[in-house]
Amino acid sequence: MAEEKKKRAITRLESSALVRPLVNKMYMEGALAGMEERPVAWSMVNWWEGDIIMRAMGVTPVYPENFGTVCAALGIAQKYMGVSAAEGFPTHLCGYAQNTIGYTTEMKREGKVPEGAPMGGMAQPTFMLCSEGYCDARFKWFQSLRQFWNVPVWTLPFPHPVYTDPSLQDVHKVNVEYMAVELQGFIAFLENLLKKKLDRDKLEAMLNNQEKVFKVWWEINELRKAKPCPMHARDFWTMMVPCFYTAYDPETLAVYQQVYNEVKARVDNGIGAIPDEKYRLVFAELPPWHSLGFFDKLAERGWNFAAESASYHPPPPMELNGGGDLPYRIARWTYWSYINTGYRAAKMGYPAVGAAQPYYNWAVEYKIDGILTHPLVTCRTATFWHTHSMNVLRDKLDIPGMSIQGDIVDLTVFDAATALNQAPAFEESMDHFRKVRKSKGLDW
Amino acid sequence: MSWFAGIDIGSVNTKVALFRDGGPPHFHMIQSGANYRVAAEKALDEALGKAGLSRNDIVAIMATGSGAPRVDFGTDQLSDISCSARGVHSFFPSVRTVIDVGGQASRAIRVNDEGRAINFAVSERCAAGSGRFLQIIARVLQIDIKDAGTLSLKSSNPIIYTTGCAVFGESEAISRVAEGTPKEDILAGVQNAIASKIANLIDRVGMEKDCAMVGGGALDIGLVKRTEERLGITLLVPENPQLMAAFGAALYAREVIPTNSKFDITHREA
Amino acid sequence: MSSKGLAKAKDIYANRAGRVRELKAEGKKIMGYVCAYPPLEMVTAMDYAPIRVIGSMDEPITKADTQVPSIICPMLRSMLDLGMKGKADFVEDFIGAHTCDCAEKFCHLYQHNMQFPYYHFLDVPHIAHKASFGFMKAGFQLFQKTLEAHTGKKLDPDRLKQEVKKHNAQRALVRELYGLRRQDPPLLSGSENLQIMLALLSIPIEEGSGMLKDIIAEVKARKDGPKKKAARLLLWGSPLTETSIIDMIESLNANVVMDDICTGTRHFWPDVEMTSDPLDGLAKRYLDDLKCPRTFRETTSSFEEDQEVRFGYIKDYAKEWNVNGVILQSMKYCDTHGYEVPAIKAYFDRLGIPSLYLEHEYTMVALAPLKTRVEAFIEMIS
Amino acid sequence: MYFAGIDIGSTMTKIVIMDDEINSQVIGPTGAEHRHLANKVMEEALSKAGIAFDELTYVVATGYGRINVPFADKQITEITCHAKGVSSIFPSARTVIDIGGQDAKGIKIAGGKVVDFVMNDKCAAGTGRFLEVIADALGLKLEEMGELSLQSKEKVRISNTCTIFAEQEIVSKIADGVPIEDILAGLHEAIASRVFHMAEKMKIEKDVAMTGGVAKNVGMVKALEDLLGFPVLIAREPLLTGAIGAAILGKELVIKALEKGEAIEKGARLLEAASFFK
Repeated sequence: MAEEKKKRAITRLESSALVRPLVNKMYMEGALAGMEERPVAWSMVNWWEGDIIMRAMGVTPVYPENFGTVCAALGIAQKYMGVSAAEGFPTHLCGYAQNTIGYTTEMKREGKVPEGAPMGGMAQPTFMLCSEGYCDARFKWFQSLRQFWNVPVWTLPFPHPVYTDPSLQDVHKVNVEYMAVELQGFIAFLENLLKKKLDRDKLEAMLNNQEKVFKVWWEINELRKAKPCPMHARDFWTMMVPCFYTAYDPETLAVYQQVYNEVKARVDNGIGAIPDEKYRLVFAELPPWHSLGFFDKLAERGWNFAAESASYHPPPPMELNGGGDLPYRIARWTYWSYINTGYRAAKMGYPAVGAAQPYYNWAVEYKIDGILTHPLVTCRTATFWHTHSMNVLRDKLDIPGMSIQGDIVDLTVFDAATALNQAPAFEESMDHFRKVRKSKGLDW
Repeated sequence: MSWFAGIDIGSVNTKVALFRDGGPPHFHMIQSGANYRVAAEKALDEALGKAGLSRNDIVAIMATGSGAPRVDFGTDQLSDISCSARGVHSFFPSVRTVIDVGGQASRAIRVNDEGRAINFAVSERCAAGSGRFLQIIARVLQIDIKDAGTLSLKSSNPIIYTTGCAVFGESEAISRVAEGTPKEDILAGVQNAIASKIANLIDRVGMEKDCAMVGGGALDIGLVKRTEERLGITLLVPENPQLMAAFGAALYAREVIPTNSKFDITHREA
Repeated sequence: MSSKGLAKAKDIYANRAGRVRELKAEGKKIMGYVCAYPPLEMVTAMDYAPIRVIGSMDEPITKADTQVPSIICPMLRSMLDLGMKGKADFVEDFIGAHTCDCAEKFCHLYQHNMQFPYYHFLDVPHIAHKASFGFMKAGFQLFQKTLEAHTGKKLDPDRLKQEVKKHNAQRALVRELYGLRRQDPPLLSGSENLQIMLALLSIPIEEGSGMLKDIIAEVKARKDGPKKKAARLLLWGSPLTETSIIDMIESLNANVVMDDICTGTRHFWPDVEMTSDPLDGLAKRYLDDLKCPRTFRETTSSFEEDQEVRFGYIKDYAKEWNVNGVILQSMKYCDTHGYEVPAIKAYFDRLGIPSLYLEHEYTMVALAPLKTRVEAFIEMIS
Repeated sequence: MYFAGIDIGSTMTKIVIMDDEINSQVIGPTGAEHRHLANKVMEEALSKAGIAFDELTYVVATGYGRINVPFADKQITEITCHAKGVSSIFPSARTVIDIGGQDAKGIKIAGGKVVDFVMNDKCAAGTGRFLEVIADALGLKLEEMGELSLQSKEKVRISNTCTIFAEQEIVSKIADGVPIEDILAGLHEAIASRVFHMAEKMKIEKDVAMTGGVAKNVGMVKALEDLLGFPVLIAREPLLTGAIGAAILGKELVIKALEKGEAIEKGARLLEAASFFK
């Protein structure tokens, strides 16, 4: 890639470089655990519900979804997706799933981590952990992986209460209790599988650390409301990883604290993530991992991305009451991370439903000029609300939207050329609506 | 003399508009062929020749169209979405929605009272959704796209294509001809197919009257009529619908480039 | 509506909305619902006529494109489209359910567009652990609470038990009707059967059961049933709301004699157990007994055994209805069924029952390419 | 006894007349108009074989255009016919990959019978038609196109899936001076991998026979063999397997009927134009 060489328009946070070692460490641990035949779990992103318990029990989780992003970024995913299709899986299924199914097929064929697998590949699992969170098709593909791995699959429930339920309060109690009970069940499952007891003190210590990480990471994103926005979505996507997978780790906390300091310093000195911030945008939902250089081209035009990826932000400070034991506490955080946008939307009188809510909130709080959506051919969950989000922003806040067709893994779908060709037209559109917003007395 | 040029380097045709304050515009159109750069140069020089002008009379050139980014031509470049919108609006100031049926794709564009594109939707990259489908079928029927419209209006029972692919649609049309299906029904079938795709695009950006249709597709009054039926409105169609992007580009050239400045007009400075 | 038996089913199928509007005019309260998960016994116990909201393969989706991207389940998009076009105006109150991922989101967006005075969303767990039944029951209780608040009526437990009996009785009739397709040639065609099922989803229980009794008597006596054909097929997969695909199959040398789709057996098969608290029996029926790939089934000692747990009941269908081929069909963009295909295909391969996977766009047109596949499949198995 | 198999494809009409071996074979010239004139091709085949139409014991029609052939006794899908035809030529073949004008197919066979198959016919991308369009645009024969692509040093990716736009893309790439062989190599690879992954769904088994006009394109053959990792079998006339299979299936039907002493179901047998649209 020639464009990699020339200077980037986005000034990345220096401290974001500190994240890379954390991620590498995560993968190394996975590979190592495999070699040393210690328990390894293939785990879905489970929004802090199961990871921390597995870690406390000495299980090393590896994350097929994150592995999918790596394979995509390195262009290896294409091959694995081809293999998955050959296995008879429809090609509209989740790109991460297709990637993992292809990878696993190769792994079984070669009887080891397949040649050319990035980051040391994913070690053979002792068991697999699904989460119902957000996208419930996900447990379907771990179910499918059973044809390769004869290991147990455990599924963590994840209630999806209606966003506009007037009796939400009653629902919360039922939901959190259900999750807590099921977490007890998960602990029992692990204790029985691993023939050892959970060290609750260890878990509590990890949980304390994790909650601190939530706080800092949340505050960092709050700082991005500043003009110009000090931190670009590129940095968010790099840094969301440790919060997701290693929030229990004191090193993670230390890194986020440094990130906070750097971002704070930028805000204090009025430094933006791009040289000349003409437009502030929000990005929905998952980025094209294989073509992130695309954002530098937009940055050259003065496009700064101040918010993004609703489902991947840390939970805000907890507003859900209730104490309870450790599983209960874990359940509350995970549940809160899901329900908090509904909470905020309720305060605003539900101008939007579903995942359009956070985008509405952000548009107001981050003074957004436009929304760029990235409909994904293979991800219905991340794509479902795009049109509604664009409609709500256009109709209720006079913020225009633009779509760029793509996929999380399949790079052949992504059409950057067309998008760049349309960029000037979209800038006119953003200029126009700025005037409209002003004329309606909105302050951006 | 201070003339401004807009050049729309499209996938099928390259169009030039020459424009000067207070005077009528000059238009010229040639086939793009394989080499966009050659087409651009040729189209511009022929246009100038026709108008009795030389390159020195040109203050600035705005290039647009799907071919533009591939050739480093013109003083500056702008997306054909903006240019179409601007061009149409200068003819019909009341227009708020523009349907542009081009060779590469169909577009629905919402414009404001200044002729700025404020929202747009573009059809996916499949010929069956573009004006290209029409040209292919017209070629099969050995008729000019202009006559296609009048002819298709005779259709009493438009065929329904069994495929969503322009290539297969072509074979199907050929067999239809061979079996004596009236040409007008074959044409009307394509027009219906494209009209319904256009309706979807309109739904995506939302319809605000007045609505105009431009691009090569608008030369086909049959397509215009069926789109009108589908949308339940009357469409405004300028005299030279396929030249609107070029004209809009000329207007932008007038706007964005200070008249006094003089610089290399065939190449953008790096 | 004057017609009886098969003719009646045909009429209702041809004009569902018309029939429901009649009901509404007769003063029936209409409760729209999605999928097979809302507890219809509770709905009828509150004097509503439950009408399933479905899409149409016949109506091009236009309006819904302004609300959802085109890579979303086409049936849900069509349901929203019809709603936006006022073609589901008979729905008064609405209960949605978290069946699959897209359905969950659809329900909220549907309500956002339709603004029904009463909307309840039933959050159905994807696992059937012990605690899940309690969760499901709590969901029913919340439904009861909100519906009582909305209607100002109380749900009487004894009435609910009566309703359970009534619904079970209809389920028994449906199973009896399916039984008439065990013989060769079947007494009832696949298309006729689907018409009847879709009609049942559009009329009150009593009316439906009455219709079923007439049809069973009529069919047992008929002479003009389907001809003997080379293939006896079982049809599996995503919901069908029109007969077009089955028509296409049966226009060839095949009869569709059994199905596993949720506008067929899935919706009607399992009874509700009579429990002292009826909600317990309902929770078990709707969470566990109802067979839809949207529910995760606990893993076992091997993948083969998993398949047995997940698909065993379809094998029983195949045996009892003596089929010699299985058509696996799914509309494009259905993840729930898409993931299932390789596993279920492998399962039937192991049983020595040939199967064919058809992916369709949920429209009546462009079935020609699929036809060649089915034709070849029939040539292959006969 | 004489048997005829007629395979009406989207771009070619093929007819085989046989008793114990093939007596005559005709491949109608390209051009959709020609499908309409299937009866003319039949007359040509008959005169070649030197027999009258009534002397044909049985006529089986197959292929995309089989539906309304008024002079056929029976219609059988091209899938079954290709399987039969291929295994009569290559008894060792277990997999057939047929890239025709209107679709691409993978067929698994055992004992001359179809055991599994997959098909793509959504759009021209990934079918032989894609190649024809490009060949026309470049003024090349399919065969020449294959030859040329073999000289490629570095494959070029075509970003458009849509045939029409890919054609355009290719033409302008050539104008930009990209070597034609590199473009063609990229093109062949793209189509081959689409077809390969589709066929792999049935778990491709050796031997693999390639049929359809595209089998004459060495570039496609090589691209496919690279993916398979072993050579494929190609009949002397890869276009004819469908028609041969149809004729043989007709013959088997008749013989079976005669053995059982049953009557042979026959069609109306009007030697008229075939139709696609009723």
